[in-house]
Amino acid sequence: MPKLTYAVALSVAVSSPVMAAEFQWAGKTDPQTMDPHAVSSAPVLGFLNNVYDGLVRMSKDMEVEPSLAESWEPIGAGEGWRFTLRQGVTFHDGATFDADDVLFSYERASDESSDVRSWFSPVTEVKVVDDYTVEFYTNAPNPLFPASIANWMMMDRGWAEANNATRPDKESGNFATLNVNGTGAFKLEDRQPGLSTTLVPNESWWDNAEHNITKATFTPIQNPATAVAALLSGDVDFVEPVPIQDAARLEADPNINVIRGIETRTIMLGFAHEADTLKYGASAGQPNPFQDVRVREAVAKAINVDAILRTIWRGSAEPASQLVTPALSGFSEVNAARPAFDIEGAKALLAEAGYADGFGFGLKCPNDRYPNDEAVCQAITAMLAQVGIQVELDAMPVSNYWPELRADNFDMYLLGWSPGGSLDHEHPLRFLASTPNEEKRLGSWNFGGYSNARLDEALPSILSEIDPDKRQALIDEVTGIYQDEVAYVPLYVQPLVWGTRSNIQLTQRPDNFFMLRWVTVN
Amino acid sequence: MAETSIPLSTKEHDKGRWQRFRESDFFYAFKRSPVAIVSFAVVALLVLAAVFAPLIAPTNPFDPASLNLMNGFTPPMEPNAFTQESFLMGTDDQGRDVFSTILYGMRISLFVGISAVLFAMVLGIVLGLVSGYFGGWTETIIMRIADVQLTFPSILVAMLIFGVAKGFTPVEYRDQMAIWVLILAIGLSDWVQFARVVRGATLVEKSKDYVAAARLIGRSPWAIMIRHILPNAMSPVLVIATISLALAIIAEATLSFLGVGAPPTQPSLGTLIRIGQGFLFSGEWWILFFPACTLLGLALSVNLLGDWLRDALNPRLR
Amino acid sequence: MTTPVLSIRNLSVEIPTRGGVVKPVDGVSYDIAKGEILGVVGESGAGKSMAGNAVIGLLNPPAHISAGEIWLNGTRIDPLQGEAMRRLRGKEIGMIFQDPLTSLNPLLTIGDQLAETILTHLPVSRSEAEKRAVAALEEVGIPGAAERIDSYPHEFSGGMRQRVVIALALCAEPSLVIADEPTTALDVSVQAQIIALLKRLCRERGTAVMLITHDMGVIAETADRVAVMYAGRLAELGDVRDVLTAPQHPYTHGLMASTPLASLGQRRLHQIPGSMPRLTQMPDGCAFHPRCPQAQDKCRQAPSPDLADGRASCWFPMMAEAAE
Amino acid sequence: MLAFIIRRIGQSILVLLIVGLVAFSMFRFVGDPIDNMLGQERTIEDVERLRTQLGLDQPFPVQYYRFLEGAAQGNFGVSYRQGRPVSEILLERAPATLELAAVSGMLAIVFGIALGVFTAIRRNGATANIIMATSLIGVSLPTFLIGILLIYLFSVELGWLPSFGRGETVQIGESWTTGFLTISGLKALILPSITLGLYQMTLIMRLVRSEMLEVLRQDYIRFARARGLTDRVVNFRHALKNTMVPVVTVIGLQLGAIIAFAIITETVFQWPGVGLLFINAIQFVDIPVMAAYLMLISVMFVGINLIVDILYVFIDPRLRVDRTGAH
Repeated sequence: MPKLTYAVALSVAVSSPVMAAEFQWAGKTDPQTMDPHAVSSAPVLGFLNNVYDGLVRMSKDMEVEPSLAESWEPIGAGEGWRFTLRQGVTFHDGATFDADDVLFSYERASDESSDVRSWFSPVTEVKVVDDYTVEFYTNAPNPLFPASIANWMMMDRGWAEANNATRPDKESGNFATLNVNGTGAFKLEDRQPGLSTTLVPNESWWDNAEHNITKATFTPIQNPATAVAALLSGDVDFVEPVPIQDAARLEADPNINVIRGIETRTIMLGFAHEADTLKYGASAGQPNPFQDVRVREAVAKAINVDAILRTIWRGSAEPASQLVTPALSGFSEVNAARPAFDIEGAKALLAEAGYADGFGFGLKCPNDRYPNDEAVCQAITAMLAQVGIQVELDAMPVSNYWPELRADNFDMYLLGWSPGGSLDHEHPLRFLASTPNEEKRLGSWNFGGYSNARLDEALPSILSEIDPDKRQALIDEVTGIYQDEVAYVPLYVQPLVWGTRSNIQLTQRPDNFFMLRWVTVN
Repeated sequence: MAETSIPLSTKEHDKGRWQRFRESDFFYAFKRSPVAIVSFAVVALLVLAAVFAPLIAPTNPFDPASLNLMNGFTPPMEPNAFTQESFLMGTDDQGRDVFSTILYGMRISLFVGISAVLFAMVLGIVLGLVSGYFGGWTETIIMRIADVQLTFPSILVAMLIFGVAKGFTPVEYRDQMAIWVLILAIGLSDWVQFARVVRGATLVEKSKDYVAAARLIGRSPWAIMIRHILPNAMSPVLVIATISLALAIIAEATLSFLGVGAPPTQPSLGTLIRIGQGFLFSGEWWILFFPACTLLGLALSVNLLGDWLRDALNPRLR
Repeated sequence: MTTPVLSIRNLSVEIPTRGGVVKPVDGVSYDIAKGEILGVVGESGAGKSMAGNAVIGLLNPPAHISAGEIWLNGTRIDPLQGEAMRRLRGKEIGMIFQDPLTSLNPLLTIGDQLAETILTHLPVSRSEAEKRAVAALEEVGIPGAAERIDSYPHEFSGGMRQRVVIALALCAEPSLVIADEPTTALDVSVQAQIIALLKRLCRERGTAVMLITHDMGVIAETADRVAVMYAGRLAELGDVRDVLTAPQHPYTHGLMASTPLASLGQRRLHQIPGSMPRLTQMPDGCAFHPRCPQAQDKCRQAPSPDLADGRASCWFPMMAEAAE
Repeated sequence: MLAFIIRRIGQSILVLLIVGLVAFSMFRFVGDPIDNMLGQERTIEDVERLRTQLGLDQPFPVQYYRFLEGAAQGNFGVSYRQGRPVSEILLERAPATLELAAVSGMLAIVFGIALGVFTAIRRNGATANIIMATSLIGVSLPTFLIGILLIYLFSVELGWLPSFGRGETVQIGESWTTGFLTISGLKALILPSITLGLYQMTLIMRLVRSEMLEVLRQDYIRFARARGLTDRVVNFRHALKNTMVPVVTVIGLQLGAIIAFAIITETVFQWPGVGLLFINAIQFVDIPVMAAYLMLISVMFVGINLIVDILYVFIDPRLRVDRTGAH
């Protein structure tokens, strides 16, 4: 299903048994919790994939592959999915894994207090057929369901009940916040939130271990320069992410390998479609020019994405044409072109729309959410100034950023989107392109209120269409719509840059999850 | 103790002010001290460069329309690979000429520093005069506040003020606000020294006869304080002001590093260093090096000057 | 004739300043014999203290001895440096400063300060030093010395503190004491007691004293001989009675006339017109001539004569009959 | 004396209340914790439920009152981010900061006083002048830059010292971890403590120098010299002791500043102390952690100041009898 054009997979050479070794790695963010159902964020889910397993999992090249479920099949004509579980799997504490644990994990993950329950919004019922067979019924045919639960991790009912952790508690925490009892390749040995987390191999793991790690320690390092220094000095074996500007220096170091890939996150500009007037800048209070598609198109043409990628990104990122990256399913090949950089064209469009003399507005930007976010916004400010649009840039920490966007305090804003869960084009269509509808949980991140009737109409069919060609045709159609209307200006696909000591071999998965089980220390 | 009193200033009123200044011991001491001359020259040069930045700088880094992103990361004195343009100190990630950015950044740093010190000075002088002159509960309250202020490190005070002020300012004014909040924050954390020195001088002068006489003939307290008492406190105040200026410039840099300072679209030296440190390991050393050297040069010269002033004026400083 | 305790020969002190080199002490010579009290008088800036500081080797740089010799008990001490000079201070030469309030270290008990001085100079044990400290305090008339030994300076009154200072200056039994305005900062009522104490102690021990003061009254009561200084030079030197009753130098004369001395039965006070010249602006000839009522052409041209030739350094000394 | 201490404590409590109020009101403006706590797929109900649960729907005075009420009992609530009691987290992190601050403080005090005395005694010597000039570079460069440069030089280029973290730590008793007992722990301490202590060292050194020069001009020093005391006794017994009176106050304040400036050093060196915790808390709008940190820091400042005041009385005998409140 998912195409793989950009995923970089460094193959692991398992020629001869290599020496076992300890492994130290550092990342920007500490996983907030060890509870796989409490927080749905990439750092948490990525980390916990090392200690917990799901029914299915993503392979090195982002294919769905069996994990705790040996196989699965649709029930009837799309009423749901039947999973056959692997036998002989045990949790770290020795308890056996069976269908009841799947049911328990479903109850736990779909509970009100769970942060991942939206994964189960299509599920109407879960039936335990026997100890090793479980059926999931969905409200409509759901071809993506197995892929969408790749990060749903199995917990042991007995352990959770014994430790009073039958429901996740993200506010005050419980036993599962600091402790782990999974079926995964590694066991949690020590956990000091914010400081370090130590894992040791699970000797009784059901799968063959490819790694040769005896002990692995994770340390969060916020300051990217410190992380790079730690890698250079050999204090850690692996760092992610590497600031893009340091990649070249690291590559020049013979002791270090830099692994580059393309992430699943698309960075784009959004507009205040619904607002009648501008809120910021020189033209505050005047009618909102962004309601005119020609102005939006002019913005798209005025931005020299190539220049951004060449300087700020140093050639490591790819331009984006739509809301998903080419690596993801549902990417619309027919709409793969992005508007060319064309200052004259942009000026002509502005003149045509009645803004020959330009106007001033406010651009909101986070300064600690995406790599180089603020630098990119600054560059955009300069580029728009060249077609006569004066931008008042307001960059802020992400903790202030989302509340500002939710309060509609913007004329234009920067947004990055990674389709968590399904890794499919339907995800941004649902969240970013659909008309906001709280009840149906649609358009919840469509801050600007973009709305198109045909797109809204086509969306349910995209979600339930099982025939891949028909589905893709629908996606191509709506992609064309939001491109023509310049609902967003997709800029580029964020690159993934990891750095390792040269004696380390590992695999970089495009979703930026780091899998310890694919690490070899030479 | 020493019986040879060497006159401190020649009181010959027929000579012009400049003439008198040139013959003063102060100026003599200045001429004799190479450190003072060099640091004064550096400060003067940097201040002039900042003031006349629009005339000196090859580009205006605050005008986004003049920037070309393709110029980004051009090393100093080397032509850019795409645009063939060459820059004295290279360019930063946005293609801004580092030299121009430093000149403009210094304006902000100096403006913030000088304004903050002036603010602290005025506040400190007023409170110091008032508490020294009136005494009583006014003094108690003011000096207690000063104690409390001293217990709290300036950087935390500044962060607190910044946090609060940010909440009270409408979003659209935040960019302009940042600089004023910096001034307020640094100034507020710095007034105590001034107040203490002025209060001390006031206490000494207040007991002198001429103050009593001035009081008897009915001069207003403020006139007495400003005309008679304040001049006696001016030399220590001047020294403190100089040293505070260096501290304020550094404080501004530190706050900007923590992200509560000048915005990157209008960078101060501190913001430039914050931006530049991200490129330290990547080989674009000039983005950090030149602003850091400028900051070092500026703060060091001001400090040296303050040090020398302290010795030259020899006020009893605490 | 026995060697004098202190013998100053042609002593000059120079300070380089931006306006040129100034000489706060210029060719001064005098002796002090064992048990003798020499009063050194003069206005502020006349060079009296500077000479005292030169003797004890505590000139503040850049002031330095530029010429002349200082002999102490037959040994020349002016070339001595650092450690050698330090050994003399306190041991051979004691010094008393003007202000007892600031002469004592406020953070150390007076016992500590006494004991450290004794231990520095005398080969005694700590307990012996402490015993001697008590004795020294008793000697200067501190009541309850044994208890007060552990008191801090601020617990004493001004007069008591000056007694402590005297005890400190004398505790290592020096042969010479330089007392620099020892009573100026004290209450009038206490001044006499302190002078009497100083006089008694020095007489008892045979200590030579250089008593620097601007107070003619003190000189009259205490000193055996008196040296009058003006603008760095010795104006007059002689026995206290002679100088006070029949001053030969017009300056001394003026000084006497301006001092209210009951014993001398003066009718009204005089004032010397003008003020002492700045060291940077010394007039040619005799330094006193601009103020001198008897000044003649010679005084304006030639520096005043050396004292060796007479009691006063004046071309036209006033003879006894000239005095009023 | 007792009255003085009681008055000081009273003042301290007032300070704490004010700090608490300012700190707490600041938190309203650093952002909204809700978005950090809920993921991509949040709903309005989620937001409302969480808001109520955290008490964020209450009016500000009520929130502050609740906070004070808890704080008085040592209960700072539960960290939004870690889901654990804040007091527990702070206790866990405090040893790292305290050890770092202690070493930096020692460095600053020992070297600051030693160099200050040296430069004062050799006031015009070449070495002293070089030290003075170099020290000015120390106060003319921002701390964060010094830290980064040290890492660059000693970790990256030379590879002698670790670039981040505390190294190996050893658990002592219930709640204390120390880096003092392992080689890697000691090595890890070097760069951060230099970075943190350098500025304070310079300050102390310059202060000691100017105070000492002032003291050396005093009559009692001349008198001590006139008594023939050796230079060592004059400089160290007489001059230094008097120099220390004003210096002690400033050192007390500087110790407070060290703990506050640890925020920067800990950020640069990824030092797992309370400062880093605070910066992270700001990032994630973890209000209970921020509030508790500021209260903890204020308690430390106030405590240090109280100790300094009492120490003052011990150093200066004049204060033992006629102590008045004013400085």
